[in-house]
Amino acid sequence: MSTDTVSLRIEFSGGLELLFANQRSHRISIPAIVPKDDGDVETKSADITYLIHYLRHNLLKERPELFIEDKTVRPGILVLVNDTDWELEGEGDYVLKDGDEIVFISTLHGG
Amino acid sequence: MSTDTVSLRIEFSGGLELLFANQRSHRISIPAIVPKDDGDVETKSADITYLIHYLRHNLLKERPELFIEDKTVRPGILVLVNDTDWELEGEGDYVLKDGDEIVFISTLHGG
Amino acid sequence: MHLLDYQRYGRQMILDGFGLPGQVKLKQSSIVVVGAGGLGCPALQYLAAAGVGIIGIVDDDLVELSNLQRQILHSESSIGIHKAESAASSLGRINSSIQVNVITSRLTPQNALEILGGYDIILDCTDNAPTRYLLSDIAVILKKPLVSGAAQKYEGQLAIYNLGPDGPCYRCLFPKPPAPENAGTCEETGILGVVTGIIGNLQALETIKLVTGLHSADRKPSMTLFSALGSPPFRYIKLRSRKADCFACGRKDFSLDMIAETDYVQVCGGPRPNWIERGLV
Amino acid sequence: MHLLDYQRYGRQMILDGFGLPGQVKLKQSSIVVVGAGGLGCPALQYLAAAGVGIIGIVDDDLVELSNLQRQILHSESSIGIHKAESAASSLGRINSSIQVNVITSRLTPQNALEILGGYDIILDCTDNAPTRYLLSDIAVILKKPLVSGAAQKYEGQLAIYNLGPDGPCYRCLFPKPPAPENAGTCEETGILGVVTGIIGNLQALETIKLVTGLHSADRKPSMTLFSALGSPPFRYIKLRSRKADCFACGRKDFSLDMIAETDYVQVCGGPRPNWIERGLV
Ligand SMILES: [Zn+2]
Ligand SMILES: [Zn+2]
Repeated sequence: MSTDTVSLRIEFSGGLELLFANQRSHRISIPAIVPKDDGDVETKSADITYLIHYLRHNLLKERPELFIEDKTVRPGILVLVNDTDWELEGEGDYVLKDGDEIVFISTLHGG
Repeated sequence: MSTDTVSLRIEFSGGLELLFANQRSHRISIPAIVPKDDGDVETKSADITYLIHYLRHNLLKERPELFIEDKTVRPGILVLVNDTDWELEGEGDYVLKDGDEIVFISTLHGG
Repeated sequence: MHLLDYQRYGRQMILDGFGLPGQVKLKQSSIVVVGAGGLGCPALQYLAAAGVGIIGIVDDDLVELSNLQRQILHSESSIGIHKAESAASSLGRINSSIQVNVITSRLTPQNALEILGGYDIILDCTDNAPTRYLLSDIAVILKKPLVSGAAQKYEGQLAIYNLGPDGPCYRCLFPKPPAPENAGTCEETGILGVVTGIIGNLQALETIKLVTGLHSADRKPSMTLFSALGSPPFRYIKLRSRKADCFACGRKDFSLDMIAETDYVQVCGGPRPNWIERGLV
Repeated sequence: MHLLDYQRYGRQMILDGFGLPGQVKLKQSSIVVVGAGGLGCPALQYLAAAGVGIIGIVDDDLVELSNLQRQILHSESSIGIHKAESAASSLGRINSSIQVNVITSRLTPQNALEILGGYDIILDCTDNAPTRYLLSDIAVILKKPLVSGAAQKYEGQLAIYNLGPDGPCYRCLFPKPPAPENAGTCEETGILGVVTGIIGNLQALETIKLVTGLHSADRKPSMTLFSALGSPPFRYIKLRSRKADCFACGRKDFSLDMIAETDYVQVCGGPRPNWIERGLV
């Protein structure tokens, strides 16, 4: 386990995988310490807000408006931290730990 | 974690729970070192063969012939070690580890 | 209970924790299923077979050939008639001793309270976001649990919203609908029929558990995710509790008037996809 | 494919990995379902709706009132007729474009090879141990996968036996049947109807995946356990591979003559339980 990067398993489902090269499961490593804001000199531990930003710029292949809105996920997307609703874990402020699994699911409407 | 006992989670399903006070989930501690055979002076590490013997004498409430046959489980019962078929783990010779979950399921015939 | 009921329901009445009390509770319950499509059909058939006393079926659609791939209460001979009618007549063949109410009006903010008001539990078996928000808001106002299923392509989702004092409503999780152009609800997407079968069956199961008291009261809010091609196919996630600041269930005075009308309106442009052309490509 | 087929099956034909080839494979496949009861009914309806070309239904039982709590292809008006006939006529209403073969003989070691020989996949939807052993042995001889479901009370089990070069047969796991007096197969036990629905749906799903090539070839042998009251309800276990010393699939020259006749005979004494009395107690 490295101290300067965080290894994560990322999963997309409910149709979101279509935006990410139609691949549901991804393994990524991100820096453990990141700028507080784009181009900022202040830093913070990598959290989900940063992860969303990272995914949008590094993994997303098309139609960013279906993934992101106002620097967070768009309405209708649920984020899970190790199978738990991110709302119970601090939402965007949750600090990522090595080995975490973060799942992004789009709520389904069909029947 | 103690070195002289092994803590286990035991689960019965498929109707076997009826023989064990109609309780599906049990937590037990058994000795880590046990006689090789009943009343024997030679010893061995506690394995599933011993566990079956232990369950029959300590937890089973009725009709032992529905659980045990020829010192092993009766035909139609599948034993799982941490969600894996015990056949892949050495069957009765599998040496129990602290925290193991051992499941006994009866194959169902109904439809 | 009639003597024949003991014969009909005997196999479930001898179950531990079910018994005669469970059967009586089913008989005295009234359940409304909104949507008699891919999810509604399997849910309806097992609710009817199990002996739910009163079943409401709400659907304003007509049966089409393209439905028969998964909407297993409808038949070739019912193409062109109302789905709610077709489903009701199939239920009548399975169990003529229960009451089935057919509602062929489209559910709207104006009529929803009246249509759904008399039932104990609401099943969301619909196929579009606006109706899902309407049903959640109505469930909050009526203080009834909403057993919600959804399915698309190879995937399904299942949750019980608005359950007990602590269970979240749909808006606790998803405060506002996605923009219509992003919802993907107008364009008909693909669906493997048996996926709706599995989710619809699970909706019936959860409903039967709620009615008979088999649903463990200390269960935390959760959602079941299903992926027909996944390994493992089922996955369980722990959901937030009811949110104190939820726009719907967080207010004592909540009413439908507070909701933007656009939440409940499906804006669909253009014709349905041409399956024939697509298939031939 | 006919033009109408594109309309009927369009919603699954536009799925990734399914398409026209998937639909053609379904149309060219022949599947036999043994048992038109709690498991067989839901499996049959989704196989028929999805467009399986030839479906065999094997059952020598007659429809009874006590079946209707879960055997959702049968109706009050079909009480007294053969389950296989009743199921076939329900499938005909859903999809008249497929061929349904009705077999009302009891499956025996003498007739099983002939009855099941023409099909690609066998579904075990039976309700007793002897027939389960017979089906497994036949699947080994015919080299066909056996999609096996079982349900009892609140629980269900699902596995695909004899799949590919490495998949175990039923006897690899359970070399010999339990003694009849311990099998509990004669006495009718309780069953929550929708549990059979869920397992039967999963059998249909696995079958459709096998036919269309959606079943991942590198999947290790596994069994799905379901408990309607469990938390979580689904659980997956890793099974042994085919056993080299299996009495059935471990021999090149295996034939039914090698099996003790008692393996295939259900010894049931006494009358069926009196549900009416039990219910009234
Ligand atoms: Zn809410
Ligand atoms: Zn074998």
